[in-house]
Amino acid sequence: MTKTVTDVICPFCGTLCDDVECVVSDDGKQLLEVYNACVIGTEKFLHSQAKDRVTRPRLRQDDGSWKEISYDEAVEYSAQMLAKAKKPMLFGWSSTNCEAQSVGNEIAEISKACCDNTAATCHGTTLIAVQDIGLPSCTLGEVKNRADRIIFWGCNPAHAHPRHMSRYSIFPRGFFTGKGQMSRKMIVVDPRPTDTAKMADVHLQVEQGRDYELLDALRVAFKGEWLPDVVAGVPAEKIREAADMMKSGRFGIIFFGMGVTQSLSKNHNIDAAIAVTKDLNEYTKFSIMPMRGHYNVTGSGEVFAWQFGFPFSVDLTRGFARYNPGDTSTIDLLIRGELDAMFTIGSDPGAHFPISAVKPIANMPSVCVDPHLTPTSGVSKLHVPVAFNGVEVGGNCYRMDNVPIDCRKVVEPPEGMLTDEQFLIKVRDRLKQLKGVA
Amino acid sequence: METVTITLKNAPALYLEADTISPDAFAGKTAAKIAELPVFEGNVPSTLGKYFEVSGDAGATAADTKIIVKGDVKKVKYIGFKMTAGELVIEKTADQYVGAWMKGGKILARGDVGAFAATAMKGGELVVEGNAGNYLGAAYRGDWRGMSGGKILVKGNAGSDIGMYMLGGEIVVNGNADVHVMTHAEGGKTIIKGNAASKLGGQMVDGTIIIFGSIEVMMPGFKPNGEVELEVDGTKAKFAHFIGDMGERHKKKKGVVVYGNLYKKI
Amino acid sequence: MSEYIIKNGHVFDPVQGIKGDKKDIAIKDGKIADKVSSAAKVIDAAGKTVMAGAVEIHAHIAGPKVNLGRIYRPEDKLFSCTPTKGMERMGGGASIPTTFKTGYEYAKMGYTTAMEAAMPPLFSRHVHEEIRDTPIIDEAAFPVFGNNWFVLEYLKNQEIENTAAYCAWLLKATKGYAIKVVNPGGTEAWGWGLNCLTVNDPVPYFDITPAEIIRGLIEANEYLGLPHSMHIHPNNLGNPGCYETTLDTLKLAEGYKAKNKFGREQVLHLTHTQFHSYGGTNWGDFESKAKEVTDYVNANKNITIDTGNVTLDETTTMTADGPFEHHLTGLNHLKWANVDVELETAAGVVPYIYSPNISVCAIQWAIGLEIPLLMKDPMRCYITTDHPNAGPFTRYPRVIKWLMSAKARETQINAFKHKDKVLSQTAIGTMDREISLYELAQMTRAGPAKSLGLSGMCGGLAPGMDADVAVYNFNPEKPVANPDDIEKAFSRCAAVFKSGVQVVSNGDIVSNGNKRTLWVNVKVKDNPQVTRDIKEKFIKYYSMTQNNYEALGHHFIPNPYALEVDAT
Amino acid sequence: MANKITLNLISGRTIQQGVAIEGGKEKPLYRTAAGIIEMDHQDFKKLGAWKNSNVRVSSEFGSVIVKAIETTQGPHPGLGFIPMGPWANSVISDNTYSTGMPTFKGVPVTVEVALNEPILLGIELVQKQCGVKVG
Repeated sequence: MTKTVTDVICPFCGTLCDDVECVVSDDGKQLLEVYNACVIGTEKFLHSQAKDRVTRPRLRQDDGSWKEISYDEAVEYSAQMLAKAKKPMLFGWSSTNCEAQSVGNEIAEISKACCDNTAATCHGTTLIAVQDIGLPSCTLGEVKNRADRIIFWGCNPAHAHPRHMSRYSIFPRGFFTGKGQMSRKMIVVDPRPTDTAKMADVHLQVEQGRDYELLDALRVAFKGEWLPDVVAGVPAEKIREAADMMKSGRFGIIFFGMGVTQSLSKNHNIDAAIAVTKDLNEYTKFSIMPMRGHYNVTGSGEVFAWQFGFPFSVDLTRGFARYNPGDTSTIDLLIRGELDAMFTIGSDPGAHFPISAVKPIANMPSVCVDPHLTPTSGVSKLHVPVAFNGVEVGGNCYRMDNVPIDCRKVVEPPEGMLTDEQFLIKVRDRLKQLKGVA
Repeated sequence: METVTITLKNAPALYLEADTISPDAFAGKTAAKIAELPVFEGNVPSTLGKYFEVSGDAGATAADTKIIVKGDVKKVKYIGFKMTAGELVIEKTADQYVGAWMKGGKILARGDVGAFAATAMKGGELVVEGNAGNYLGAAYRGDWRGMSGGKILVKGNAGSDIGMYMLGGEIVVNGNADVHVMTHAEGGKTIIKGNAASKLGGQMVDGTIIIFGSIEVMMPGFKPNGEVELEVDGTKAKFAHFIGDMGERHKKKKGVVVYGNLYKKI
Repeated sequence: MSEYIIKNGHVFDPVQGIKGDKKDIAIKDGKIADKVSSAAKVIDAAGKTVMAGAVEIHAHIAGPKVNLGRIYRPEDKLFSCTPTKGMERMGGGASIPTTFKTGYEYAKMGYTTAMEAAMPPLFSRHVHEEIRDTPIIDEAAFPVFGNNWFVLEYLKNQEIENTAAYCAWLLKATKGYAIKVVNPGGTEAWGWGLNCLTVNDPVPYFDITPAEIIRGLIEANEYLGLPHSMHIHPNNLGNPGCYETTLDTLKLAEGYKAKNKFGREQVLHLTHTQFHSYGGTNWGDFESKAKEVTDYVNANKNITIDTGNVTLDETTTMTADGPFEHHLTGLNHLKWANVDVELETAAGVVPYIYSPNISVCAIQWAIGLEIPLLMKDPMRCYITTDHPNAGPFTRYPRVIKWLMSAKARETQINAFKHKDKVLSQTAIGTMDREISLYELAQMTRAGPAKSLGLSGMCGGLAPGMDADVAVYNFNPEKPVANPDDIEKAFSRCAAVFKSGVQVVSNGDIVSNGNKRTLWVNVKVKDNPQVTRDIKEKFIKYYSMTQNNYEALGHHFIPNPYALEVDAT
Repeated sequence: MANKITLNLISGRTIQQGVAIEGGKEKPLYRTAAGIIEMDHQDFKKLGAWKNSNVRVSSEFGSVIVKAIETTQGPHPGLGFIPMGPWANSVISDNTYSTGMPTFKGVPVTVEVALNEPILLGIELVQKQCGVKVG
């Protein structure tokens, strides 16, 4: 006999699909089949069951080999490292639940550490822009029910958020959008004719790194002012056409991704895109939303914010919270040589940071908490495998539109394995002893 | 004016936060008392004296105090933080936040300064003989109240995002400037004697940018508005005049819309 | 649990009619007791003021828009973050403090219960996570109903029973406390960039008016017999001349009588009345209509109000009145955040500086004080700043100073740049009433507790009530030398007890208490139609499944306290 | 025909890369998905290289061996695309402009044929560049 778990939340991307169904063995130990998830989500669920999975902490020895150690020994190494460091970084948090993030924040507070999440490499610059000019946005259901103008700017949901278009943005038939895709005009702005761009009514093939100029040109076009003949490789006429298409909708939305957050101008690209959105609200209704990557990077920002006041790149070393990306941001801290210990959880900086920011990790005391083998575990001194969040343990997460959804546990983790939260609680408690706090 | 000389003797293993190196914090203190001022290396509290040799007593007030910072301070942050008066000379390259939130007095940095120098400056003078980092004279994150007064002169090059959200005061860069100059500004003036990269004056409401060298790419929101003869910093020349950012909101003064101005030497 | 006896304090307790008499307050097993054993710990309150813990009836302290405010305003925390200190976690934020700081600040001022005034139902799990992380104070949250599609559709056909059944379902799903209404119909119109500025403006598509929504929700509220009444932020907030819309809104309550077992007497609570008491036709002839609004409220006993005092600070406005925030960003050009929530509501956030040098701000300040000074029954008028909209809640001591001292008001009036305008456009200069400590206890304790249906539990010091007690360093027998002493005394309590646990001593936090989340569990008759409608809306229009919608206890509400209502 | 061409490099997600990271970053599939550079047909001609041959991609920030494949989302002459991961991150710009965010997109690189040089596995590549001793 098998049983089916319904309303399962997919712990891959910020789309946070919550209609996945998993078939599990009767004893609840094996995940047999996955329905409704995209190909990446399916792989995520099924890979959790890999036979070659590491199930116990491992400490790298002088000769480079791994030695299996107990969780208690791993706790001791982690707590000692954090207690001794002058400027430790607790990085990641985007692939774990809010419960674990909350314990992590206590650890950061006790050890007077820096703490940061993967916004460092995805939408940190979005947050900077939001701090500069705000964010008119909405939930994804609003898009489904009302939107007739969909703009994907520097993002490629066909690849990165595979079910986004079918669940929320392009295909669904909502309350005021009964004709589904037929009710909507789709504009894609991307330097490549991506698989998403190929579906669009209009593709503006912007010159790479000139999004800021193109966004400014749209704002000029809304006001009917003078424009140069070509901006960012796009003819003025085409810009004016796109501007008119945006203005003529009843409810529009700009979704944007790393094409703009990581290209030249970074936060300014988003700043200008938000300004475009704000302008459009003089003519019609318009929203804008970042296509958040990790399934709970948004939640990490929320928890940081209500506990420390800032959504990422928080520096607690002086005993109180400070924030200024460029100074307190992980990649800058690593490259500048400001850190002396690295605790990574729920992310893989080894794979996703520039190599110059990975090298310092390899040369300092370092812990990697991750169910997978990753480049980060590969360069860290201690690798602590844990139960899979969203598969073997539930917990609250936040979707890209900030809607919280409580993840479900689908199967049991292998015997004796700890969850992120359980491991962190042990580290916290040991750290309290070392620091002599109640 | 009394002079206090501090010389780095023990370099920090990481970086040092020394927001107490300012005439305001030194004022009224003897060398021994100055050496007791708090500094931080990461989360470890320490004293200025552990890292610096301090000689000379400070004047009674900040205005009566001159500080000379010697030695390799490229890993020292916050020199001249919130300074209101007096003088500060940094002999070599310093790290981030030199003169951040300063209101008065004079800082002379003989080397380079890192990012966030003169953040949200209200008054006084910052002279950098080397290069300046990113966000020179810019607002703090999220704040719409950027540099509102004072003067900054950089003899070398400047990084990106100078004068973001600038409201007043003047920034002069003798060398080149990287992308984004005076984004969101509502006043003030920036003069770049060398070349500018691109994205100048984006979302600018008001204020003035003057470029002597080349501009790699103009913002489309800046509209040609003829040529003018100007005298800038003692140089008389002909400049192409642009107004913008045409995509941004603008205020009206006496019924006339006021735009930001960009002048480029012809 | 420890026993305490608070000795020789001057006790102010409207619940028992105690007006400053020297009286001992005994605490046992978390409750106020008649007496305690000789082992009880003695708190010497001689020369001090003793009141019940204060009750906050309307503040924005937890949830998505509050956190959006935190996220997008790093400058609100610049140079003001505080370190770990004893029991206290790190804190930060002036107008939008972190959750820890929120709990500590309330407790230090003697507040022990607070209502989060606007919970978007879809985000209830977020609201509860923040409530969980706000130490000490008991909290509850009001889900918003005034623009909810179910409500609009049922009330279009005057289906009160269905509306009530839906409200009961939503209160349970979100672990909510009361029926909150914000800009009824106007926020749904905002989905298309529009608004409803009068009670008769039709809501686009839904073919209903704000008046019908308001009346329908009053009826549903009384049908269910909820502890609190319908709690409304009316249409047309903040605009010159808006008082007429306010009066039109209040008149909709005529003829309705409260039906409940909680001792509540009103059927409508008007919130942040200051923002709804403006006359004039533009910002030039902007004037106070506090008298017109309070005259009406004084004459109609089925209404309670709170003030929404402007504190003359830089702050962060945030409201489910989405179109208002868009209007505001057009006025001050500061950063605008907005969140439209599918099928339910919206929210906007814009920073704002209430400058004493701007005449409109000074007039707003005056109106906020005129309202409580004109209200005849302090049991029906409660002090709020609509935190953080008119100012941060941490300024309550200053508002109390202005209310208790005509001299303090005069000092402030004289400090205004446009003093003459304040005096010509408001009556603040003619008012010499000074709120007494007893009236203060009515406005901040007994009154709000009664309005919320909590009068049996908190807001008073009668034996059997929760032992929520605040002791202030304020001697009512001594004349006030300097009004600033009032502000100082009410800023930091000598001692605070929450449910019998001492949480504050000499202004410092000494315990994180045993905070509870209050919610209202309503039993209604099985209603298959509503059950079917809910299921259908989730399948067709929500972006999440119904099974993932409910806020469950384990993580979100670790220490619930349900008020049971039987409406079957 | 040149044996070295210059491209503007961007990195980004692909669905294959997404599947591979969930399937295991130690596995060859990850290399197949992300140890590649997608180039335009015209740029293959300029380089004078066969499709699916190993190339060395170099920038002022580093150098890496990847397999050159014909673009799947083109045309985009002059633009090179490496899926996000350690191969891309060996050459992208670490300049954050003091925002915390490296410049993952828009980095000038040179591409040259390196037929006989091996493409390392993901973890192996990072370990090697970091000088991690592996037992």
